[in-house]
Amino acid sequence: MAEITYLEALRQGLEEELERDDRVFILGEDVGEYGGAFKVTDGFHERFGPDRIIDTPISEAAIVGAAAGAAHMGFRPVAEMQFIDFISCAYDILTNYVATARYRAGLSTPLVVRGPAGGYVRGGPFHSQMPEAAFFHTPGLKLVCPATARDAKGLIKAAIRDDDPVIYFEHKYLYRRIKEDLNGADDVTPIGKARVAREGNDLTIVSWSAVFWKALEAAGELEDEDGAGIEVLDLRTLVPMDDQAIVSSVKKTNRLLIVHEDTRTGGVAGEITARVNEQAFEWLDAPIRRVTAHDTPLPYAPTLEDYVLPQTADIVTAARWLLAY
Amino acid sequence: MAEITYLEALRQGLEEELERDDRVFILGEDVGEYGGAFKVTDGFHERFGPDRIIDTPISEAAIVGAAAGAAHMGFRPVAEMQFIDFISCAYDILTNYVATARYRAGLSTPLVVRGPAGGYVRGGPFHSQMPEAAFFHTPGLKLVCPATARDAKGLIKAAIRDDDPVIYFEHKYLYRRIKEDLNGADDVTPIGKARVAREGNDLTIVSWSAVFWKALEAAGELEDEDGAGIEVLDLRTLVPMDDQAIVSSVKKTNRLLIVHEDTRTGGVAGEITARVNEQAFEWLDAPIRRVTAHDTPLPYAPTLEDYVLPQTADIVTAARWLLAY
Amino acid sequence: MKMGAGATVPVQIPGGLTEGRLLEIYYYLQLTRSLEERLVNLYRQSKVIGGLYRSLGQEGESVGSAYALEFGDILSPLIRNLGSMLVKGAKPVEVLRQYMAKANSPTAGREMNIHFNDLDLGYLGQISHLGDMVPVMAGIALSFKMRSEPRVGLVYVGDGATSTGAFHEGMNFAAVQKVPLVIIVEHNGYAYSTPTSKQTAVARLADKGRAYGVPSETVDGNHVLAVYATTKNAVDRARNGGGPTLIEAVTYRRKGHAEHDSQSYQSPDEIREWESRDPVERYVDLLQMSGWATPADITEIDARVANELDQAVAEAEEASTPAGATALGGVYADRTVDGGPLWFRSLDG
Amino acid sequence: MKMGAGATVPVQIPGGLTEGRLLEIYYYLQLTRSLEERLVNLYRQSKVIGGLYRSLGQEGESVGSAYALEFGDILSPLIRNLGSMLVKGAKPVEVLRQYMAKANSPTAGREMNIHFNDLDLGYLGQISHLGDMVPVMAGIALSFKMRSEPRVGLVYVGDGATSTGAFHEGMNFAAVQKVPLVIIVEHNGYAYSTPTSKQTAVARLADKGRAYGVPSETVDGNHVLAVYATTKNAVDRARNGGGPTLIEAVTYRRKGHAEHDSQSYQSPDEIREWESRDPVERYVDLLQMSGWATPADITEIDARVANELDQAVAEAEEASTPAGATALGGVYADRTVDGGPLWFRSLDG
Ligand SMILES: Cc1ncc(C[n+]2csc(CCOP(=O)(O)OP(=O)(O)O)c2C)c(N)n1
Ligand SMILES: Cc1ncc(C[n+]2csc(CCOP(=O)(O)OP(=O)(O)O)c2C)c(N)n1
Ligand SMILES: [Mg+2]
Ligand SMILES: [Mg+2]
Repeated sequence: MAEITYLEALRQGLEEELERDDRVFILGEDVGEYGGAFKVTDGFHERFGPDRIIDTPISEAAIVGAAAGAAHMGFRPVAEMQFIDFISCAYDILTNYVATARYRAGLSTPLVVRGPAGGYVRGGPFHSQMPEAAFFHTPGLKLVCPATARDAKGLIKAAIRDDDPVIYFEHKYLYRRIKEDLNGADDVTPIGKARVAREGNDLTIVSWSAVFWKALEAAGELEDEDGAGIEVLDLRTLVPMDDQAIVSSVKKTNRLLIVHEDTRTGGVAGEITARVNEQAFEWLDAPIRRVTAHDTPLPYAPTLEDYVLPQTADIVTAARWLLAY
Repeated sequence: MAEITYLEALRQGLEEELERDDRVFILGEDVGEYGGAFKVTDGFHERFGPDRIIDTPISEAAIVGAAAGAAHMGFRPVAEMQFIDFISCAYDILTNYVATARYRAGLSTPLVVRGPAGGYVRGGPFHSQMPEAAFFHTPGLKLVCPATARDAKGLIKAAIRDDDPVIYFEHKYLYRRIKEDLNGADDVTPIGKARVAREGNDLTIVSWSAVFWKALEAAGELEDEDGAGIEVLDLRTLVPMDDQAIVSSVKKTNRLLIVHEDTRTGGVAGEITARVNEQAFEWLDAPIRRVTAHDTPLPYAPTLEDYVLPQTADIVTAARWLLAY
Repeated sequence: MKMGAGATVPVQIPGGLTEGRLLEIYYYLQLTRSLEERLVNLYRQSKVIGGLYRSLGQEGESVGSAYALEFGDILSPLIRNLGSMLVKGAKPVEVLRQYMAKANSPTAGREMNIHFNDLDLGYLGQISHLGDMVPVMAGIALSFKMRSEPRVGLVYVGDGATSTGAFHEGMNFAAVQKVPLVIIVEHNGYAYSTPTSKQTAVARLADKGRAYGVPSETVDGNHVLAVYATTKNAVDRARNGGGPTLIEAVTYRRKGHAEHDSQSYQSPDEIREWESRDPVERYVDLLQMSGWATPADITEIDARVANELDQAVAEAEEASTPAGATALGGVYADRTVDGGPLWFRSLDG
Repeated sequence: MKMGAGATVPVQIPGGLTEGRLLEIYYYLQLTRSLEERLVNLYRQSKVIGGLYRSLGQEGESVGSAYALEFGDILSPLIRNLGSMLVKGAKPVEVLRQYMAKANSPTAGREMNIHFNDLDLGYLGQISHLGDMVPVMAGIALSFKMRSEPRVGLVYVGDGATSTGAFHEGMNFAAVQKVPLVIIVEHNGYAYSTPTSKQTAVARLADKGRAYGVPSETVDGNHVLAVYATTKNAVDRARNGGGPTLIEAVTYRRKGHAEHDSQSYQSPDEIREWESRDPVERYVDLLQMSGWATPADITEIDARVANELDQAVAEAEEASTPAGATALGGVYADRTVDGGPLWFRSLDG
């Protein structure tokens, strides 16, 4: 079997689910004949026809709302946001209608909203967002954010098969930059389980999505240069969060660094800090620290973007600070 | 001077600013002749005329967008959301257009978005929200949440005079339930400064808005029954956050309880926990704990709502746990 | 056919309806109005939790439009479409329990008033955020189309709600996808206190449909059978693949936005004028004048309604309030994901 | 008046324009087209950061409409309204610097391409989220009305963007408030790959305006002077208190959505057909046929444009990239609120 990219893995996952389950359909802007702005649905239109691969008007609220209606009726729609930044236009309907449907009315709403997220691609403030925190805060939604090609496939499958609404943040920086041989497996990555990507005893780094790779790189550097054993967790799912994996790692290493791409204030790292503090306070030998983006919109010039977003060197610096604490 | 309610204090603040500065105007649904769903703008239409008190269609995005446009041109609009729950319909334009305007384009956008927030009023899932976390996470916005009549007036004035966009969360439970004699003062409450509402040495409780009063009540009970000295902080402003006030109190009491009305996961307490952990880790004698709403939409039946939302007894319980730690 | 007292010649019954169905329509009109009156009583006794929203004067439009649907069709009501839900099979006792936030209400105390659903019977629960139900119903109608089922969706929108972005996106989506959806725009003169003239610069809300290439018409919303016939046409067209239709039902909100609203902005003259066009009274007159019903028929139905409501109120009142801890669960399909009570609730106070 | 070579009779200049202004319009058309061509070169040399969005074939509509505004009026351009910004006084060197993300670009490297503004000159910077500029421009126009200033706002919207909720809410708000706003709907056939037939069920986007009670018309977007005249009428009406007008400018996007787009969904025949209606060539023909310009006039302007752009490109290329730390600051008016570099940046690596 050959290595496939993160994007191809996602594409395969979608394709296999469309194949497997005729309740699955895709809707979004330019997803049909054109195959999507990033070609994630390339060829689907020919293969599955215009009834299952639906080009929509530029109406994110209607895309999500219509997906919800169809989901109530037993379908399993996958709604593409051309860039995940535009999910903000569906914020009302996602947080108020979709997220609450089961709780308030016993309605089943198995849908997936997915789209290219994240920076490091010189996309400027409106094509680089990682808008995880706003939805992270909304009970009723699940959030997944694959970092590997295997999980790109495994989590889209899990998301589609899940009986609840799932937001799937695919990182566009990773689309064609990482590859993996999946051996053609039909593996589903369970939602809610973190992965210990690297073991170590001196410090835990919790991360997800694109910056996970930077954390891993930093861990390698720290091992090589400092002889430090860094345990790196790929969270994979933000909601539900795998508290147990984080806490048991922290109980082993006694030090925690959280790395996320999103801005700092109100970011997911705050919640992780609170949970670890609640569940493993006595095991902490140093303050929990975080490496995040600065609290600004994401600027466009490479030098500026690189400054605002967390880099491998930042993780190394922060980790050294914690190791020396 | 007579005591006035929280609502009347807010009303006075608005009125005085309308009077003082002809760049100030109000727009929103039913704010004109009708005086607003909660009568906050009662009488303004007659007094300031339909050009400055503008009834709008049911279009939260247009209300905020139009306010932004007028703000660019030197006005200082105050946009009312009939219930703050409907701010979600303006989420895109607030977080993407308004919040970034200065950073990306050097545009000044001095506007206020305000509206009745919060629960304890049997309003059900869509008339009880305290949607602070989503905006808390957006650089470029300021967030204020008065707990007292004095601050209801002082913070609306500060918000209107501020050169940046401010979201003003007024708690509808407090509207007519609390009163204070303001001695007719024209006091402006500075944005970004917390208030030590009660001093103590054994535990710090950080809170804001309606639950601040529950925290205060709990503190009284703990003093009376346990002889414990509880320091209670009214945060007043969420962005910018008064880290210093929180940290210096924690350095004195060595124990921190955060109480907020909003749901737990991804709530503001996470960020506070992270900041205190970063800035006062060595001073902590117990894990930082939080008393928040459960992670559900807010149900409507009194018994259910009371169960989901934090109550004074919960704060007492949590505080005792921390004091005994 | 029994001869109405005041009728001279029996008139042909319109729209393929039978006399029995005409009386059934009256039953629903009366049930709607009377149920709301019971609710007013309960509200005054503080037994209703939260607000009470009346549809007085609009019952004709709710009942007439819903009556044009078949079993299997799904409608999405708004706060003033109690009548539509009753036609679709919602039970008065459920409505009463909802308003009183009882444990055995359809949402077990989680949601308010008529915010509840039964997709088997054919109504979807609304949320408060106006406009949002339009795209959701477009999706439900899309699912009918995708499965080639001969089913139709119907969504209600107030004059005020036509100003929302969600209305626009949902309408346009439905039009482009040509889904079987009927949109009833209830032009009742006000959105809370805001008159239509401050809501939109068009006089006829049917004009809204033109922007979407959707056939649109205006109907007298206080003429039950006209609403029925117009909706029936639209429903038939939708069922036959003709896509959406927008119907502007012109009516009037004779009560305030909610019971607590003083209605200061509505002139007594205006209200009185519309009182004279009351849809229920007009319908009774029509039934009798056309010889489709006798006064005895009417009295009989009134008695039946009163009787049913006596029972429903008694049943609803005796139900218990939900236990606090039942607030948890059901956020996710898998309850283990929800999380149980927070830590401070599991400590001994 | 110099006689054009091919002209037989001099024709009356329309719309109160003078010969000088006609030539100025040509200057802006040529400047727009040539600037984009320079950008294509820079893009191929990887000197442009991110995508490049062309307005080839649409310059007439951008320039013609913007030219109908006065000093003091404000427009909000979209990605294909480079021409409108140039008319309003944006400098090519600024555009080039923006595209190359230079330190001395109008946004100092923070925002992309033509996302920048100068409210004194009269253009407001767009954000990417389509539709959002409509309510914002409604607010700017509202401010003109509130201050009784004789100023007008103009906002561009693509065929695709008419589907957004923000467009709807902004249009309706502007109509009800009767603010001095002109809305140009650029009907260029596609929204990215999506043809108008999948965007909306109406054939004429002018129909969109009817839903708001806003006078609407359709104009040939490739006929510069027709666009000018139609816009001028609308601008005059707005300035005189007549409220908003929606103008559908029918045109065609001859390039892909962006330079990287293969345009596979546009047929070569279609593109060729529209090439034959190129707005710049048509305008040159008109100028010469009507005797308003000589070939020499045209050549002179072309040379001037080339010369100006040579200089602008050289100037832009030599500018430096912004220093990383300049990414901070300016989130709030008071810099102390922003916070400085995060802690890990102040440690020694
Ligand atoms: C998005 C949104 N904004 C504001 C409100 C508050 N609100 C509730 S009902 C109402 C008026 C609705 O008027 P209309 O649509 O005409 O319906 P009617 O009450 O007349 O039946 C308003 C403004 C809301 N529910 N949703
Ligand atoms: C709300 C939103 N959704 C999606 C996009 C992504 N997007 C950028 S341009 C575009 C097509 C725009 O088409 P149109 O409005 O016709 O303008 P044109 O490109 O033809 O000038 C899309 C879908 C966006 N910018 N904003
Ligand atoms: Mg109404
Ligand atoms: Mg277009």
